[in-house]
Amino acid sequence: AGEQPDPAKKKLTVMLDWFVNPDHAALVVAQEKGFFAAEELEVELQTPADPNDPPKLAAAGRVDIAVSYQPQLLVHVNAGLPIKRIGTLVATPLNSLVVLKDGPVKSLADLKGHKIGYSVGGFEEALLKSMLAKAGLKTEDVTLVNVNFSLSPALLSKQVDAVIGAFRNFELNQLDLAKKPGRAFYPEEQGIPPYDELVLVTNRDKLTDPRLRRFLTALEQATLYILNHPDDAWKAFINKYKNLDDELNRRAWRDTLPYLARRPAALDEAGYKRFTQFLVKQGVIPVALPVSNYAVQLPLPD
Amino acid sequence: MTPSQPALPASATPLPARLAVSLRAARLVYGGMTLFDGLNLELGGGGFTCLLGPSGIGKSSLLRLLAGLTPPGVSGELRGGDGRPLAGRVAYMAQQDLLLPWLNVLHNVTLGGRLRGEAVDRSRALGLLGRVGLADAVLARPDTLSGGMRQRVALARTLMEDRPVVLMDEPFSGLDALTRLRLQALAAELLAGRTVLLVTHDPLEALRLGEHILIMNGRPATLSALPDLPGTPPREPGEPAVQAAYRAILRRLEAA
Amino acid sequence: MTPSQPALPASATPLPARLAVSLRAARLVYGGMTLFDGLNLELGGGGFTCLLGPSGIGKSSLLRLLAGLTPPGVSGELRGGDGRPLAGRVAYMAQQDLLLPWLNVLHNVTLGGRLRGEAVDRSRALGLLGRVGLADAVLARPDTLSGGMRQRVALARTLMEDRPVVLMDEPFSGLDALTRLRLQALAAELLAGRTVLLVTHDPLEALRLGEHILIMNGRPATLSALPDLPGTPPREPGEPAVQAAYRAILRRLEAA
Amino acid sequence: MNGLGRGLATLAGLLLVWQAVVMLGDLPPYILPDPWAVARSLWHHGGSLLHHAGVTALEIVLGMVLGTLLGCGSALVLGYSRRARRWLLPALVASQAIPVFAIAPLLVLWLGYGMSSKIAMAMLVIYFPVTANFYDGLRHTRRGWLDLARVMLPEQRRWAVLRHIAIPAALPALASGLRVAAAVAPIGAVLGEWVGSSAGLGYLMLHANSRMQVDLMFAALFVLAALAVGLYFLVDAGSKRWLPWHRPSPETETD
Amino acid sequence: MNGLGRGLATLAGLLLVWQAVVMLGDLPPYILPDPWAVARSLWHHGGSLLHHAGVTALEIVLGMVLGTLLGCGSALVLGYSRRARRWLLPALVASQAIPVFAIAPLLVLWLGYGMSSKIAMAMLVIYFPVTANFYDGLRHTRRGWLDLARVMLPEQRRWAVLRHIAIPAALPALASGLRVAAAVAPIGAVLGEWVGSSAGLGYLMLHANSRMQVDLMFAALFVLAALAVGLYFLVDAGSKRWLPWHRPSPETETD
Ligand SMILES: Nc1ncnc2c1ncn2[C@@H]1O[C@H](COP(=O)(O)OP(=O)(O)OP(=O)(O)O)[C@@H](O)[C@H]1O
Ligand SMILES: Nc1ncnc2c1ncn2[C@@H]1O[C@H](COP(=O)(O)OP(=O)(O)OP(=O)(O)O)[C@@H](O)[C@H]1O
Ligand SMILES: [Mg+2]
Ligand SMILES: [Mg+2]
Repeated sequence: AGEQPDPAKKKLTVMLDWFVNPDHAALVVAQEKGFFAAEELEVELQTPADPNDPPKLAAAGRVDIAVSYQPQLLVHVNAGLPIKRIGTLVATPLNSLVVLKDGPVKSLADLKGHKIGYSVGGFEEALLKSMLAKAGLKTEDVTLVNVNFSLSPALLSKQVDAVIGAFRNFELNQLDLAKKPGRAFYPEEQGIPPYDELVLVTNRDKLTDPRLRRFLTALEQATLYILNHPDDAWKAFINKYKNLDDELNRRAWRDTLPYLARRPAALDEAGYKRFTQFLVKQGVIPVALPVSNYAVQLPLPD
Repeated sequence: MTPSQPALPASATPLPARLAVSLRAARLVYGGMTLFDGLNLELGGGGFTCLLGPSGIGKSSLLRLLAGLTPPGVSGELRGGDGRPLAGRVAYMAQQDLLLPWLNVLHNVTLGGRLRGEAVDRSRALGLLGRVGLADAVLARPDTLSGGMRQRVALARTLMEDRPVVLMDEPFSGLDALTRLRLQALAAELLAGRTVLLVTHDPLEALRLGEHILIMNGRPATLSALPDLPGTPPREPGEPAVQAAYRAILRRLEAA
Repeated sequence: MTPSQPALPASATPLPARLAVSLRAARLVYGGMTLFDGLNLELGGGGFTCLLGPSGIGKSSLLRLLAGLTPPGVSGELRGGDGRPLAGRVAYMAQQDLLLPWLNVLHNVTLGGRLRGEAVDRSRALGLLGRVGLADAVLARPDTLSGGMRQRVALARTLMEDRPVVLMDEPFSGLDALTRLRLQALAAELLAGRTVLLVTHDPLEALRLGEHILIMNGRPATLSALPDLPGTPPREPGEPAVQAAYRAILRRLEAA
Repeated sequence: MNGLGRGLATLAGLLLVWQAVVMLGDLPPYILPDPWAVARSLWHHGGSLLHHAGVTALEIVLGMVLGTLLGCGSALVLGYSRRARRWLLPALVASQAIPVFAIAPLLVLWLGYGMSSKIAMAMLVIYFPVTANFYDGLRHTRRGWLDLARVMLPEQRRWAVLRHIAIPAALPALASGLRVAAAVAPIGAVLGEWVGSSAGLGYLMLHANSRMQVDLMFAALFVLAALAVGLYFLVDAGSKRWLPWHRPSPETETD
Repeated sequence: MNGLGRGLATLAGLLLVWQAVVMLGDLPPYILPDPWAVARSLWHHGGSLLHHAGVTALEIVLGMVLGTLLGCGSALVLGYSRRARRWLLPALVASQAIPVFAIAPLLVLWLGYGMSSKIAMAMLVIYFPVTANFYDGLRHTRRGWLDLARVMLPEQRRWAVLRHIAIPAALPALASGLRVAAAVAPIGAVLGEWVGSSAGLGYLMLHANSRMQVDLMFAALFVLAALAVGLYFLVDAGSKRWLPWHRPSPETETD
């Protein structure tokens, strides 16, 4: 679609879901290795105070693109946020239920009577509910504590016995480095349909902005570059964020690569539909809207 | 004292018209205790009236009432001789000196003018300060002054106000005998022609300065006038009439 | 006044030994201004000494010095007649009443005892308050008192202290003539046998109460004693010797 | 108009302003819901709001009590001992600059996710206004009163002087500090809940936020603000009641 | 010992206590790192700390200036107009209880991610101590002074009375408020950085915290605390210098 390059060429602002970490590898590398520039994009990355804020700000037009999570996207759209998913950074779940290896919990059934920390109300509770159900437990059998994203510390200091919402590529390494290795229970192995962990959303009215398509193209190329040149990519990453140059991030980087979405723009419509129905069944959202209401696959430029 | 008094030396403004003061049926109650009730006070235009009375009888309260500072529980009618309210035509010197600690002596004295946004007559203020014996302390902060010096600053501030009615609550109580005589003379000179009500505990001071002398006594308190003395103030304390009146005052106070 | 004075009616404690006071070579400088330098003061044990002097000369400063409240820039040697420091043996009544606004009258009067953690002699305090004419105001808060009433509370608080040396700064200045006479008599009675230094502006008061009269004058200030009067205080103001001394005092003050 | 009427009128005024902001600023409901939505939510979730408000109010009150005790204690130590003043004051000031939310995660790790961490946070937040104001009062005791005490009690018995003179004289300053404390204590408790909890208005807000129930979040905010206002006027009334010698001048009286 | 020496000694003492806590409590570094780790981090990240501290310091100073102006203005309005007092005071108190993080998107929407949102936060945090203390001073003007003014100026010229009597009389109370404000202003700036930022000590801390670089977080905290202490003693010295009639009594003087 041979649109003119935007003469105003104003900045494209992208709000991350959290502080920069290897999950954002594609974005950072696209920026550092000039894939955005090659598409004549000037991209600015911002970090939020709270992972719940970016979609709101995208909806309000304050930022162009926000990084969010597929379950959150559905909650948001059901609440009337005028946003749609246009791309994916991580196409499989990273979320997991983590316990300490030498802790009291060896299997999901052992969770009975223990404290579980979580961060995102609604979805993580639902996730936990179905994982517990698989092990023959009910939500009432455990105590839930909102630990507001302080997952590893809560676990390490034994204030809780398990956390849901821990990322397998990050928190597991964090625990390992603290010499208290963890054990992960993966939701997709406990009967929960797989979903996109990290998605890119934008305001519905912006979908025609030609820059979005070029943005996704650059992202795709950056992802392939990372897979082909993992060491160069890492160097580019820490060159920009020097204080991320530590063992934790090095390991997280390594563990993240397999999960990166190979084709960021591609939309798995059937998968989305299945997951939406799961959320409805769990009572997280009231109705299953058609996929086209909250996710699109943009036609890529030639 | 005749209306054809010489102009005030330290003031450039013309002498205001003599203003009588009338307070009718005043009633003041503090927490169940009636200080006075149905009290009437008429001050003729011009001249000093001295108010004597035992401690705690209500002299200061009466003065505050005349100054328009009515506490809760007060009733009565206060008017100038011309039938209009007194507000804005009264200068008031309270029993405490009420100096503002952040202003130096000169600025304390010129406070009234600055409050009203008038041009401040600095040289008149300096002249007054000189006459109350504080020429050297013009720039001092109040907290470095002695008690008597503070009282003199407050006096100068009151004299600076240049109003037809002047209310003074024990203005000379903290001063030594000589300074007191000097300042009494100063007040008599500068306030000639004004309606002055002066609370004092010193019968001799009242006799020296007062054209009329009022004695406040009893609970509820009543005002009674001493027969006017012959001659115009300031009088000499040695005169026999003064000595006789002195004894009369002590008797009256004792009668309480 | 002889040592065989009747016991204090309101006090149960025995009369302390008469204590002389000696201040040598005192020097006080305020911001470059020397108030006094090389000043000597000897108070014999027991008896009233009255201190007169013009306003702002340094009387209060001298009293504060004797009370052990040395401001910066002070030097000199202060001793009791027994050679030991005076601390703890002085009662002090300042020129301001310094009542604590959160305490009622009775609690203000018994402050000293409570500060020292002693058992408070309530009945003695009530007796004193009755004698200064405040029997009805025992439970009043200071901010509801008249100026003279406040001063009487401060006086009662000082008398309550029961110390061999008593320093009083214009204790009667805000009181009417009669109350003043009554309280002078009370002070003379209760403080008999103690070493009292009393600052006053009223020469007649000094003549009535003082065994010795000191006049402070000049800058730097010096102390000079008036020849002692015949008879023991309290004296009658009418006596011819008193009248003569009165004129002498005025002359001395004028000489400043 | 009496206090209640005025309170309601203020409320109405604020609601109008709010409505105007929403309408003129064209703010979408997921950023700032309009007052009606919040009122509906207030009504709808009344029971649960009340429950969580109860938890938070308890934390606030306990934090307020303990923080006041601790603050008064610190101020007294500072006022009592010159040495303490020299060594402790900088440490106290430094402690204030430490943002609660930065150590909130640590506090939670130390004290757990229970009520104690929230009470500690509320304490921390109110501690300094109380300490600083009371200490300020203690060090500005009227000179004459201290002189009087020195003559009456020449030995160095600082405690007696503090107890009978300096402390009562500093109570109005303490009351000032408590008024500030009352207004900020709710933030402390909510910060504590925000970091991790399973009950309280902060928890409710967090929960509502992640479920996009923005109207519920604002309803909780509203209840929180009401708690703060109530606490403030309680403290104000208490200070007028208990410090009769330090009443505001009638010209500037609130009612 | 002079001020600097004392400060250093206090510091050394605190470090010892800290080390003792770490050792005796057997605390793992992700809960409380030992002082050496923090010192190393301080040294290692010196340049970046300095850079971020500069940003934060600027925010603090601007917030302090604007917050003081706004706070004084509000207190004056409250002191000037009985009506304002009746309607505004509850609103002011309520505003204090609103946690920033709850309205972060709103703030971002209005103020963006630049420095203005941080300055606004620092303002908000210091606003109330300043307003409340100054207003408290304004409403407790000594009765006699107001009476004097009323006789001198019988018309209702409240502004003149405020200007010449009530405001100067309330300056000591304002100074109290400013001392509290100086100690808490850094929190405000850091809270603002919490809303979203790309520089400043708060940014650094959050960043470090989210990555469990607890030693770097403490190093940043340390710098922040130093800023607060400096600001506090600056304000204290200023108040002593500019309010010569309201000096602490010598017995309780700090040095
Ligand atoms: N803190 C101070 N700083 C500077 N000067 C002071 C201070 N206190 C007193 N002075 C000065 O010392 C002098 C003497 O003061 P003092 O109070 O002793 O006088 P006084 O003889 O008691 O006067 P009065 O009869 O008016 O009470 C005055 O000139 C006063 O200005
Ligand atoms: N605010 C108040 N509340 C209650 N009672 C008060 C108040 N002000 C004054 N009084 C009482 O009113 C009476 C008269 O007080 P006022 O000050 O008028 O006396 P005064 O005649 O001036 O006495 P003094 O000669 O001692 O100054 C006193 O008994 C006092 O206790
Ligand atoms: Mg009076
Ligand atoms: Mg004196």
